[in-house]
Amino acid sequence: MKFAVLVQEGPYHHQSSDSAYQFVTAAMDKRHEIIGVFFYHDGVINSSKLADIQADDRNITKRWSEVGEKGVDLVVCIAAAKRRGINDDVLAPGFRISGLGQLTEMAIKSDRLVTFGA
Amino acid sequence: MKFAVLVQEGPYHHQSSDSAYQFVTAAMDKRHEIIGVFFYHDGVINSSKLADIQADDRNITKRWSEVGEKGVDLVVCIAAAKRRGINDDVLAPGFRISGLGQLTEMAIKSDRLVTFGA
Amino acid sequence: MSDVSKIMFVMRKAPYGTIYSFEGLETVLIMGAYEQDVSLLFVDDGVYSIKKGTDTTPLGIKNFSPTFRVLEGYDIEKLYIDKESMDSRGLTLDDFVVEPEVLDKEQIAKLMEEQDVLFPF
Amino acid sequence: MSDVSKIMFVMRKAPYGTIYSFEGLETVLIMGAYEQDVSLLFVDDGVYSIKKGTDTTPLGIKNFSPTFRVLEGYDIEKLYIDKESMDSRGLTLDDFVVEPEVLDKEQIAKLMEEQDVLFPF
Amino acid sequence: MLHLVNKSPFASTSLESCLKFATKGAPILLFEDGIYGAMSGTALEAKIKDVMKDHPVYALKEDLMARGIDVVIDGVKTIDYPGFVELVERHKTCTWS
Amino acid sequence: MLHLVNKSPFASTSLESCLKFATKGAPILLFEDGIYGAMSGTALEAKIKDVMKDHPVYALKEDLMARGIDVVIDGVKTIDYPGFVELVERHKTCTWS
Repeated sequence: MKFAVLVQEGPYHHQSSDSAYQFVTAAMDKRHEIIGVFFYHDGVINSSKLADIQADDRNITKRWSEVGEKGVDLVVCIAAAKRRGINDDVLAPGFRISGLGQLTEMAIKSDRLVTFGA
Repeated sequence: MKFAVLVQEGPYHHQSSDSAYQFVTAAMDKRHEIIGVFFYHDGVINSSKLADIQADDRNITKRWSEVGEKGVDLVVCIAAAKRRGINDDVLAPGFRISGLGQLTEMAIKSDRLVTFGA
Repeated sequence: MSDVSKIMFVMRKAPYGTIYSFEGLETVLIMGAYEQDVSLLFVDDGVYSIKKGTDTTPLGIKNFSPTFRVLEGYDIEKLYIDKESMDSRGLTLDDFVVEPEVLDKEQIAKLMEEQDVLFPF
Repeated sequence: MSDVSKIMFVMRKAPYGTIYSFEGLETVLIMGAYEQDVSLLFVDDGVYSIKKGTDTTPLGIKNFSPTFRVLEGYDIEKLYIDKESMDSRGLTLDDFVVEPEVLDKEQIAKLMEEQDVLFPF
Repeated sequence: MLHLVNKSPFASTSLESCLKFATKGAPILLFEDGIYGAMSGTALEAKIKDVMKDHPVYALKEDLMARGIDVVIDGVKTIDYPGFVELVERHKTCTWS
Repeated sequence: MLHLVNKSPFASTSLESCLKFATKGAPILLFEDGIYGAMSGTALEAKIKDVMKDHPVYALKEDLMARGIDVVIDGVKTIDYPGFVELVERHKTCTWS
């Protein structure tokens, strides 16, 4: 099936991004197509390559970049990103900044859209 | 009196930072000494100079920088900052990154410590 | 699935205390341009999003509640509100900047089941 | 005010779902070095922070609950827990990685009033 | 001790927790989404009136205005940010968020 | 419709809202801090047992493990992330956060 995922919260602060990641990887293992992950609200902070994570913790941004490497579209909402100091200069590999139209497309084209938020 | 303030949430996403700002400026108008504002958890995101705010909205980071210009110590927790991609390169004027020892000092030296969180 | 998706925005959070309601509205305005079957449901503290008489001047925060009025211009005319959420908060239709259709929980449950996508804000 | 401040950490949030509990613990560990009168109070969902048997391996999240055990080594020996919060969650002292003193709400209210600073996490 | 409550009592149990541990006579300030507890005519009005037998209850004016709440429960004192500061001058604070 | 609840029922009214609007037979998945509702022996056990008369209730195994919850209420089904995905294959979702 075609899955899309909406992430509404920032990394580490809330578990939402962790849960979304676990869900996405489990769905990919089951050969579902992930047509996109949309990062909204504080979710945009997941895309910052400036995050400097201790070796004994998971690196949330890097995990998402690895998902992106497998061909999943990681879309960061531009309006939400601007408010939180996220721009192209700080974007980790695999993420792209775009508009809410992309979320609309995901809503229309997916069989399932799952929201992870707080 | 000597006031200290702890901000636990990021800008725009929660009102905590707005409330802390309103409280701090009202306290300064009453001639209280603000010995420091400590930004913890997602509160560290308040310090990013990369935030790009529309003209019809308040600029939260700039407001804090103005408070800093008046001599108030704006301290960003280093451990929390690293997790959220905040470092010296993106720090707006008036903020400094330091450790939780600074929060301890504020707790000890202030007459009142007020927490704004979510 | 038909060419048109049924997309419902479930506004559940109070405005101003957190940004969900405001950024949710931004999403609604964009989706309005895509000619889908878009509706808005106000439940729980989300009913406060359309409260009349908001004045955010002293806080310097953007007053977006009146913006819900423009939805009609975006061809988003399906606005619903949960009766129990209104009642328990002492609110009536006169309190709102728009005039949503008042539904009970059974009607809302049914409406939600009919959607292709639900966006909670 | 005496040279030593009475500082109480009020742990109110569940662990892992949000970071407050973990970053709160980081603060406690730092403040332990400042020779103040530091105490920890577990109330509401904060009581889950010291639940035994946590295993975060499948999630890849840092398992910090056992870290509460090191507090004693930091000279932080005043740990309190709200009886009602434990009881309503079906938890007993056997469920925890540390052994806080069990207090009722009147005792907690009194203790809170005696503090110079309260940090909620 | 001044108790600060910033969560909607319809969405969160923060006010409940605050009430459990607030000593008799301790003031409670409702602000941000907490001010919905101060609104007149809600299902919580009787409860808040009960609370006022033991505690002075304040609601922050700026937050009431931002949310379009004109009428507060009889007995709830509306204060602005300078009033908030004055309360903090007189009391240490505890935040229930 | 699969209902997703990730907030602690002791801190938030999200589960209440979900129950209000979930049609009979609709499954409910408790995850993140939502799993505290699935724990056996709490003050909410009777309520959850009532819920199970109308809804299948699932709890996410990885979140139970992370929080050290070994024993869930009789009738609550423990599933892992692959099981979560299978539920989503069968149902559209509604998130109550």
